[in-house]
This record gives sequence, C-alpha cells and structure tokens, in this order.
Amino acid sequence: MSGLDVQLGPLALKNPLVAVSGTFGFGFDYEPILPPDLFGAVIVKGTSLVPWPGNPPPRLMETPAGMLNAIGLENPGVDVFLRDYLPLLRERGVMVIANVVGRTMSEYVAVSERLSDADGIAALELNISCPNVKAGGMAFGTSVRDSEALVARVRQVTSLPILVKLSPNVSDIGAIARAVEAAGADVISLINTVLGMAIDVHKRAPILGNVFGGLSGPAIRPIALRCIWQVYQSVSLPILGMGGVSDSEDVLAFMMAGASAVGIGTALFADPYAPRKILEALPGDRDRLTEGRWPIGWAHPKGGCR
Amino acid sequence: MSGLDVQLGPLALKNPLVAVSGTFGFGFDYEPILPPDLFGAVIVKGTSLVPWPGNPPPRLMETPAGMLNAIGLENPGVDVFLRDYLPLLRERGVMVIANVVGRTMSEYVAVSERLSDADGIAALELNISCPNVKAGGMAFGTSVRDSEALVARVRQVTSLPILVKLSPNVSDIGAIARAVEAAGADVISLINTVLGMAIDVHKRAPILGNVFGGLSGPAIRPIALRCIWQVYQSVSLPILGMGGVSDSEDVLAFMMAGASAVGIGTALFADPYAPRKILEALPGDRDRLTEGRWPIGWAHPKGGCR
Amino acid sequence: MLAGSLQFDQYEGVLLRNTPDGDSFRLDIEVKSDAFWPKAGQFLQVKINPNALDPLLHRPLSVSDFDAKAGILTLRIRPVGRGTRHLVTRNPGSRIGFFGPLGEGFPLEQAGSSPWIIAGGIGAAPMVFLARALAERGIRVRTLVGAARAADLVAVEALKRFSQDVVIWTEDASAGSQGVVTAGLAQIDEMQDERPSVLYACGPVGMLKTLEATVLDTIPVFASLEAHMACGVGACLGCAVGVRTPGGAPNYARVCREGPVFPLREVVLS
Amino acid sequence: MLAGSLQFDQYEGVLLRNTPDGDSFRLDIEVKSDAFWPKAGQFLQVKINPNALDPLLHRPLSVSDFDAKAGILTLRIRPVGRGTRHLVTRNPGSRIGFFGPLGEGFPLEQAGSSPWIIAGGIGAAPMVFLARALAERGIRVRTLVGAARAADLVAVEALKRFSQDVVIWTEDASAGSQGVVTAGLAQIDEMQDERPSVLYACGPVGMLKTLEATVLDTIPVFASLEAHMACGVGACLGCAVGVRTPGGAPNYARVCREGPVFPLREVVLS
Ligand SMILES: Cc1cc2nc3c(=O)[nH]c(=O)nc-3n(C[C@H](O)[C@H](O)[C@H](O)COP(=O)(O)OP(=O)(O)OC[C@H]3O[C@@H](n4cnc5c(N)ncnc54)[C@H](O)[C@@H]3O)c2cc1C
Ligand SMILES: Cc1cc2nc3c(=O)[nH]c(=O)nc-3n(C[C@H](O)[C@H](O)[C@H](O)COP(=O)(O)OP(=O)(O)OC[C@H]3O[C@@H](n4cnc5c(N)ncnc54)[C@H](O)[C@@H]3O)c2cc1C
Ligand SMILES: Cc1cc2nc3c(=O)[nH]c(=O)nc-3n(C[C@H](O)[C@H](O)[C@H](O)COP(=O)(O)O)c2cc1C
Ligand SMILES: Cc1cc2nc3c(=O)[nH]c(=O)nc-3n(C[C@H](O)[C@H](O)[C@H](O)COP(=O)(O)O)c2cc1C
Ligand code: FES
Ligand code: FES
Repeated sequence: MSGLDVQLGPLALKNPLVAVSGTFGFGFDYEPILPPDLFGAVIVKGTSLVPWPGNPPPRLMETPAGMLNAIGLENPGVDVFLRDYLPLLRERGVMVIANVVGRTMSEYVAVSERLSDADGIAALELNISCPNVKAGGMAFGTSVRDSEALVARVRQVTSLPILVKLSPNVSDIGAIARAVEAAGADVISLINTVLGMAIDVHKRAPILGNVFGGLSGPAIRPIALRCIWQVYQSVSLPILGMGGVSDSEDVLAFMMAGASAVGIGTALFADPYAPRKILEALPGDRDRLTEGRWPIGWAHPKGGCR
Repeated sequence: MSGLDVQLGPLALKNPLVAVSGTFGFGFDYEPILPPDLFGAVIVKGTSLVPWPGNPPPRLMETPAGMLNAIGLENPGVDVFLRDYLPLLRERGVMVIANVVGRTMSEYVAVSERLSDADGIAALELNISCPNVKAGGMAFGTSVRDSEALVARVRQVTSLPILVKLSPNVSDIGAIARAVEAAGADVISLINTVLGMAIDVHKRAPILGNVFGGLSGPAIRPIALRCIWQVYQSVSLPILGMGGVSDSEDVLAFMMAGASAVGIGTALFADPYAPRKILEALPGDRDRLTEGRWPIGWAHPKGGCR
Repeated sequence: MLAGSLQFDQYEGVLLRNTPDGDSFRLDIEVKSDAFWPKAGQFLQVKINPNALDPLLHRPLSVSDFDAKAGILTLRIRPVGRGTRHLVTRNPGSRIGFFGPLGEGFPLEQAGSSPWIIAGGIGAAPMVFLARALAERGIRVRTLVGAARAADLVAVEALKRFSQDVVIWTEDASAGSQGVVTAGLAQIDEMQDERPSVLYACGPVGMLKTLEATVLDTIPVFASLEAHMACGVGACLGCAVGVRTPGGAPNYARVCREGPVFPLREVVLS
Repeated sequence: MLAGSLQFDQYEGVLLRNTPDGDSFRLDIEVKSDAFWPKAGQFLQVKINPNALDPLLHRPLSVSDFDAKAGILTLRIRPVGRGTRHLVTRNPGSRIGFFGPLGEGFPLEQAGSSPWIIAGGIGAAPMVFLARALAERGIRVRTLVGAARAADLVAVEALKRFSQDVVIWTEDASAGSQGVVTAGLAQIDEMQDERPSVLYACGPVGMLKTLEATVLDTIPVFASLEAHMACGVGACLGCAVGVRTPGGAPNYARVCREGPVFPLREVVLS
C-alpha cells in the first residue's frame, strides 16, 4: 500500500484514481506505460449481452479543450469479456468494475447476472447515461422512474456492489441520484459525457456518423464538479467523480466537491503519463493542501446534507 | 449594406453577428475598438425592474477554453437603462434588443411593459435561463409549464418581437422550445451558459461567491451546436445561436445547425477584435463555402422538420 | 457604467529584454505606436497564447514603467500560475500582444506635499511608473517597499531612481529593517512634519487591511486592487469589488473601470 | 482487441532541421534512446502544445524515415490545420514530444519479387521509410509519386535514394507525366514481366478508391489509412474503419491498432 488507499463505499481501493470506462479498453492497451494494476480500479469498456458493432465512423472530433465521441458502445459482448479479458485482469490483481449497457432493461439485467456469476469482478457500473446509442443508454438515465426501476431490477439479481453512472444532460441530477439511491445503488458515478455535436462546414453536415456525440475532457470539468456537488447534497451515497480530471489538484478538487474516488479518461489522450504523474504528485499535494487527509466533501458548508 | 443582411424572424439585421447579453455591457464599453453599430444587433445586459447589485465577488474564473461567471445580473434597473443608455444607442442607429430578467413573472411583465413603451427597442429577449440568480432566471427556463406561462403573459403586454433565451441545463430542450413557440415567442435564442462550478483547493471552498456559475466560451460550443440542432428539429421559429462562437467558420457552422443569426460573447474576452475579424472574413468564407448564401439549417437531413 | 471615455487599442510589442528581478521578471517591450500613452496606475490586458483557446482570457498586468521617448514599455511579472509563468519564459524577439491602457490611474493631483508610496512584493510593479510620474511633476516621494526576504524584492533600483528615498523592509531582515512593509506606519500618529500627505498603496490584501486598520483615519490612501478579469473594459461586471454604501446594502464597483485604483476608504476588501 | 504486444513509450526529441519540401516540411529530430525502434508504416502520436489544454489531442504522424545509427527521426508534415501548422513553424532546437511507435507497419514479407509503392501527395511520407526498409532487405522497388504540381511533390529525392526507379505524375504536367498517380495503372492488365507483385499505397481516399476500382482484382494492395484518433493505442475505439464481413453486417477495425496499414480488399472506404 502506498498510503493512498481510500474507501469507495463497499470497495477498498489502493488509491483513489480509477480508469474510467471507454478510454482504457479492457485494461491492456496502454500496458507498456500504464499497467492496469496502477489504478485503484479499472472500469472496462461498456459491455452488452451480445457483441455490438458500434456507430459508423467518423466517431471522434477534437473540440476546444475537449473531444466529442460517438463510439456507440462497440464491444465484443459479455461472453468475450469474461473469456478473454477477465482472467488476465484477475491474474494481475486488478480491481475490475464492469460497465454494463443494454438496449432494454432485460438486457441490463441479463448482462448483470452473467457478470455476477463470474469470479474477479469487484462491482458493476450501470451505464444509464451514454448519449451515443439510440435505444437504452441515456434514455434511462434522464428519467427518474426508469432509472429507479432499472437499478431495482439489477439489485435483485446481483450481490455485487452497484455503481450507477449518471448523465449530466438532465434538468435535475439530484432527483435521479435520489431515485437510484432508493433503488439500492451503492455508489454514484458521474459524469458521463455531455451531449454535443460538431458541424463540418465543408461538407455542410454533422461531423460524427451518429450526428450527436459525447463531450469529454477538461472542457467539461466545471460541469462535472457542479454535478458532483449537487449529488453530494442530494444523497448520502459515496461518489465516484470524473469529467476532465487532468492532474493531482483536480483529484483533490473533485474530492472536495464530494467524490470519494476520482476517474480519469480523456486526459490519457492528452498525456498518457498523466495517471503516473498524478499518483506521484498526490501524496505531496495531499500533505501540502489537506494535511495528509482525503478531503471528501470539504468544500461543502458545514452542517450541509451530510 | 454590406450584403451581409439577414432576416431573424421579424428582425432585419444588417449582418448576422449579434453582441450577446452580458458581455457587451450597454453597448459602449468596447467603443474604442468595437462601436455598437458594428453588430447586426446588440443585446444589452439583463435588465430588471429595480437595480440589482449582483452577486458577491469572486464572480469569474477561467476554465479550460472557457470561463465561469456568476455576475448575478447586476444592473442599474430598467429606468436607468431607458434614461442613460437607450438614447445613445438610438442615436447611433443600433438595433437594440433588451434582455429582460425578473424574480417573479410579474417582474418580467412589468419590465417588458416599460420597455415596450420606449422608443428605439427592436425586440425583447426574455432571459429565462440565467443560472446565477437564486429565484427566477433558470427556474422558469427548466420548466415547460412556467416557460410557457411567462411567455404568454409577456406576449399580452407587448407588440415587440419576443426572443426567448433557453437554458441548456435541461433534459429536453425541444420540449421547452415547443412550449414557448406555442405561447407566442418570435425567436428562440440559445444557449445561455452551462451550469458549472470551480473549487479552490487552497481555500477548500467553491471559488465563486455564488458557488455555481455559468460556463461560456469555446468549451461549450459543441453543446450549443447540439441544442440549436435539437431546437431546429423541434420548432419552426427562427433561432439566434450562441455559445463559444469565435470565428467566421463558427458563424457558418451555427447557421448550418439551424441559426438564422449568431451571437458572440466570451470570444470578445479572448480577442476583442474577433467581431471585426469575423465580419471581414464572412463574405469571403460565405462565397467559398456556401456559394454566397446563408446556410441556415443546411446540415440537417432533407425533409426534416422544416 | 456610463458610456466610456477610455481610449484603448490592441498592440503588439517586441520583447527586448527579459531580466530576473527579485522573485519576478522585468520585461522590456518595444511598442511602436504613437497612440499608446498609458498613465501611472493603468494596466494592460496581456494575451498569453495567441494561437490557442486555452488559456482563454487575457491577464491584467500593470504598466510598470513606460519610457515614452524610447517607446519602451516595462512589465514586472511574478510567475504565480500558468499565464504568468508562460510570459516570463518568453525570449527576446518574441511578440507580446496586449490591449490597453485600461482603468483609472493614480490620482496624481491629490499627491499633496509629501506623498508616500507603499508597495508589498510585486505590488512594486505599478509604483515605478507612479514614482516616475510624480518625479516628472517635481513631486518628491518617499517609497516603502517590502518583501519576505531580500532576494524577493522587486524594482528597488528603479524605485530609487525616481524616489527621494526608498525604505526597505524584509520579514527576515535580510535587507533594510525587519518586518512587514506597514510596520513603520504604527507610529504615524506621532509623526509631525514627516507625516505623509497621501499614501499610494499596492500589495497583498493583508497589507491593505493593515493600512485600513492603522492609517485610514488620518491619511488618504489610494490603493490599487486586484480582481480576476474577463473583459478588462467594464463590459462584463466580473471584476466587482464591494463599495461602501450608507445603509450597508451591497453595491459594487468594477476594478477594471472605476479602478484599479480606489480610495481605500470607499471599498470593502474581501 | 486482445491484450496487446505493442511496445511504445513517450519520447522527447530535439528538432535539428526544419526544411520545406514540396507543399510540406521535413522535420529531422534527434531521438536519444535505444528503445525507440520503429518499423516502416508505423506512426507516432505527436504533442502539439505541452503547456496548453488546447489543442488537446496528439496528432498521428507517420515515421517518414528513421536513421537508426544516427538516431534521427524524420517527419514529413503537410500543414493543413492548427496542429500541423504549429509543428511546421517550430525552430531548430525546440523539443518535440511524442509517443510511439504505434500500429502495424507494412507487411514487408509480402513484397514478392517486384513491389511497387504508390503515393499521392503527403502520402509519400511513410513511403520513404518503407523504401528504405525494402532496400535494406535487398528488394528493388518501383515508386510512383503524384501531386497536383511539381512544387507540391514531397520526398522525391529521398524516395529516389531507396527506389530502383521513381515515376512522377503531376496533374498539370509540371513534372513527370501528366495525370493522377494512378493513371499509369489503367494498363496494368496488359503488363507482363513489369507487373507489380504487390502495391503499397498511401494517399487521399480518392486515390485508394481508384486502386480499389482498377487493380484490386489482380494485385494485392496494402494501403495506409487515416482516421481521427484520440488514444492511438487501441483503447478508445474512435478510429474505426469499416471492414468487410460475409453478410455485410457492420463491423469495424481500429486504424491505430489493426492498421494503419490494411489489405485494401478488407476495408470499406468511406
Ligand atoms: C489591475 C491589475 C494589475 C496587475 N498587475 C500585475 C503586475 O504588474 N505584475 C504581476 O505580476 N501581477 C499583476 N497582477 C496580477 C496578475 O494579473 C495575476 O498574477 C495573473 O493574472 C495570474 O495569472 P496566471 O495565469 O499566472 O495564474 P492563474 O492562477 O493560473 O490564473 C487563472 C485565472 O485567474 C486570474 N488571476 C489569478 N490571480 C490573479 C490576480 N492576483 N489578479 C487578477 N487575476 C488573477 C488570471 O488572470 C486567470 O484568469 C495584476 C492584477 C490586476 C487586476
Ligand atoms: C496513421 C496516420 C499517419 C499520418 N501521417 C501523416 C504524415 O506523415 N504527415 C502528415 O502531414 N500527415 C499525416 N497524417 C495526417 C495528420 O494526422 C493530419 O493532417 C493531422 O492530424 C491534422 O491535424 P491539424 O491539427 O493540423 O488539423 P485539424 O483539422 O485542425 O485537426 C483537428 C482534429 O482532426 C484530426 N485530423 C484532421 N485531419 C486528419 C487526418 N487526415 N487524419 C487523422 N486525423 C486528422 C486531428 O488529429 C485533430 O484531432 C497521418 C494520419 C494518420 C491517421
Ligand atoms: C472514447 C470514449 C468512450 C467512452 N465509453 C464509455 C463507455 O463505454 N461506458 C461509459 O459508461 N462511459 C464511457 N465514456 C465516458 C467516460 O467514462 C467518462 O464518463 C467521460 O469521458 C468523462 O470523463 P473524462 O473527461 O475524464 O473522459 C466514454 C468516453 C470516451 C471519451
Ligand atoms: C460575463 C457574462 C455575463 C452574462 N450575462 C448575461 C445576461 O445578463 N443575460 C443573459 O441572457 N445572458 C447572459 N450571459 C450569457 C451570454 O449571453 C451567452 O448566452 C453565453 O455566454 C454563451 O455565449 P458565449 O460563449 O459566446 O459567451 C452572460 C455571459 C457572460 C460570460
Ligand atoms: S473585467 Fe469585465 S467589467 Fe471588469
Ligand atoms: S485512436 Fe483510440 S482506438 Fe484508435
């Protein structure tokens, strides 16, 4: 232990830095410089019941201090994940969180069941907030009732801790958080990408094959902090915060806003060494800025919701 | 006429570039380099029935490719606007759009009435989307019913064209757009700022005096384009698009997404000459990219909503 | 907030020299324009990276000196964050874009017979130009400068050039007297002829608060304030500083427009 | 998408020379590391501005040449947007950060007896390193290069150095034969001994589509493709290119990982 261990609800992470879903594949693509066991936990790419091909290209566009993606949850399906990747991750002692996607509630439930039977998965993250698929995905995450129902159904089929990943593309994120808390979620993860788009003025058409895409990276950091703050004020569940995190002060800022652990995604693309730099700087920054303690929720006024 | 004239619903603008509300004061602060009559229209700072002091400082924070503001609609009140600024703007032949704010519906109505009696105001922009005031503001703009009621009430007291300024901080911006269209709005303006925040890790507290602030600038451009696209698909009203516009290709991209005219705000802070550069580049870029025509809605699939 | 009379424009200067000075850097910049004519206490909005959208905003920096004959603008910059760090690593020959001059300067006409300058840390930056302006008007000024230690002192030589005398304070006594720069003011009530007619102040908020607590009843203080800025010209209302109102109701002034120099008595420091 | 065997790392090179070459620039960069060992057809993810969050992403650029003995990496860059424009204005002595090498290179083992290289515009960049690799294996290659006009031709001298012969095509006939670079392939069916064993191609999509339409039935073509990239290492699935499936169901490969070089027959150009 590096002394950086932190508790994310039921999960004991060796450090608070989590590789978020979709930017770290199934854990091994950055291996030469970022082994998966570097992180407190690795959340693998969204996984569905059967293989999904994803959206037609182009799937990416850079934007000011951010990027749009419309991958469309391409993934080889839960069986391939369990067969080809999970054993390798388990071997390396990685804390694996599986990111679950589906087109219907039953699909979410079926994937969750399959994953729960497997050995070596620490928790499920229900992705009810992906803006890049036509059915399911964000549709659930923007409705209080659907979010609640989905979490309740998954709760019945798994004893694994459930993280529920929320969308920032809603009028009242606190209401969604309360609903999933009531339905039995263990941790709230946020934020997923912000719905956006880009236009190609030469082609006079949307750039992305899917028209819309999800905005991520430093550009959305202020939105992520705000959502974390709001959810921290709305529920008592622990929060996995993410959205534009780039350096070790960001990690502490996200914690002060209410996150117990902090995810990193797009920043890898800007600097693949960012996670190493963060983990190197974090002990010193924590000593300097927060007397060596994890400052979870410290920016909230005393006597707030918690 | 520079040949750049464009029709924004009932308003005939001499060019499509509009100074948005809140970044151009009452029209004269940038005077030495940007006279107010440079723009197709000038939308003045949000104006209330009585003077508002605004929020305690700090009110600003730079963020990646953007900024947060929590001005809190400081303004000297509608009477001072009418007495001290409107005559100067009228003298200069500026197309003036007044931005209306209130804490209650009655306040919006009262301000709108006062403005309608004055000479030299081309239109009203109802700001139902400001994230920086506790009551009113965004509260209206996130509720379909309240938005509709507010616009309907203002519609009764004014014969001026009504622009309604929408918030991106909602689950379904199309639904709000349809409601304000039904209530008699003439133009939809969007987007107002995206709700965000920043944390000071040294002070372990939110940076802004108001905790939350509105995110603007290039960082939010993909969100603005998406909202314009969605509203264009939802209603048949003309759109005044804004959010991160920085150069002349942005203007054409916003038009392709569905805007009839395009606002510029935060980009002034990054380069006060940006409006001049845009107006110089626009004729050439329009010839090169769109055969000299305004490409309003061109990026939408044929046979769409319009 | 009335229609403005400010005259500012956008300029591009060429960096001639970049010299370390205390904990800061002195940038001498050639500005070839007859229109650029700053006053003491005014500031510029300096562009950090003209080719990127990040950092987005300009950085407000005081005119630390301006040699009108040679057309040489001097900035003194303390590297504290991304923008200032970037500026102080620029090499001679590189171009520096900015717009200005902005804001209201120091009220020279209120100097009286024996004005004092009091500057903490990088607060010395605008004071060089102020001392020059006073000197050019034949007004003799006493200057108090302070820093944590001798090595951090900024602009001392330049201040000496234009001041009648310069009194140095350092917290560790590595130069001048030991103490903060306001330390000598405690006895101000007992001073007779020596007593300042006015204090021109620039420095950390702590220093200004000490002035507020100690001398404000006796001596007028004009302080240059700092605030985060977006426009710098008065349009965005982002750089608000609280101003005192009869009933105590909240009211604000713009540091970029009504300031950056304010009668200390009129503002509410936060 | 199986666990990777790629070996890449982050490097910082020093720019030795920046030379205009056709409509592009040749950047010779000293890379002091024994670990950096690229193969022909691989690419690098190059950082544009290490101190800003915009532009955020790296830019994929081919290894245009690598002189392993001298440790000199050559990039050939056509300035088309913000990132590439920034790179081609760097001065000698400046540091260029990148990570790599990435992707699968050209299959040299499939060269056969008489491979041809066909390059349109900046597509010539990776072909220098490919020609070098073939030459080092004693394989003689014929190289076809094309551009709009003579002044736009890239890397011709370097290609001549490693190729048996270089055939030039320009659309305005200002150098070589008149026409697009694929023009000469129309008669390929009639060619006898001269016929290529394989075509290595890099250039605009239009060029690749012409190859698809003309020679694909007769000759294997290995084409280096382009796609916008975020990670460059296979993690984000952003650089998808359609691949042919028996039933025509959509399926994608990663240009950064399974590519950038693909058998042309297997991909769906868009
Ligand atoms: C009127 C005025 C005159 C000034 N003159 C000088 C001078 O002559 N020399 C000098 O070294 N400094 C001066 N400052 C302070 C200087 O503006 C800040 O140090 C600088 O903006 C910090 O930018 P950064 O990118 O390095 O820091 P960061 O903290 O990375 O900046 C982030 C954001 O906060 C703003 N910010 C941070 N600190 C300050 C601050 N103290 N004041 C205003 N904005 C801030 C930045 O402008 C930027 O928008 C002056 C400030 C004002 C308002
Ligand atoms: C494997 C590979 C090898 C390449 N090798 C070379 C080379 O050797 N020399 C060379 O000049 N160019 C090469 N390119 C193309 C080069 O990557 C683009 O020209 C460059 O990314 C454009 O960046 P920009 O900032 O100048 O343009 P912008 O249009 O401003 O870039 C905006 C975004 O789009 C992406 N983008 C734009 N055009 C392309 C493109 N054609 N391919 C991939 N991404 C693009 C950028 O990376 C960036 O993320 C290669 C591309 C790939 C995929
Ligand atoms: C290329 C890409 C793919 C993503 N795929 C997924 C996914 O499969 N499941 C999911 O829950 N989130 C996905 N996300 C969202 C991220 O996990 C994360 O919530 C978001 O990007 C914000 O964090 P960041 O700014 O650090 O990237 C993806 C993001 C990106 C950029
Ligand atoms: C400092 C500041 C003040 C603003 N004040 C107002 C306002 O008074 N009324 C309003 O409707 N919008 C206000 N806005 C929002 C802008 O008008 C605009 O909708 C938003 O900033 C997005 O455009 P931009 O990215 O070009 O700035 C303000 C924005 C900023 C940055
Ligand atoms: S910085 Fe905009 S009003 Fe002062
Ligand atoms: S660029 Fe990320 S998978 Fe290819």
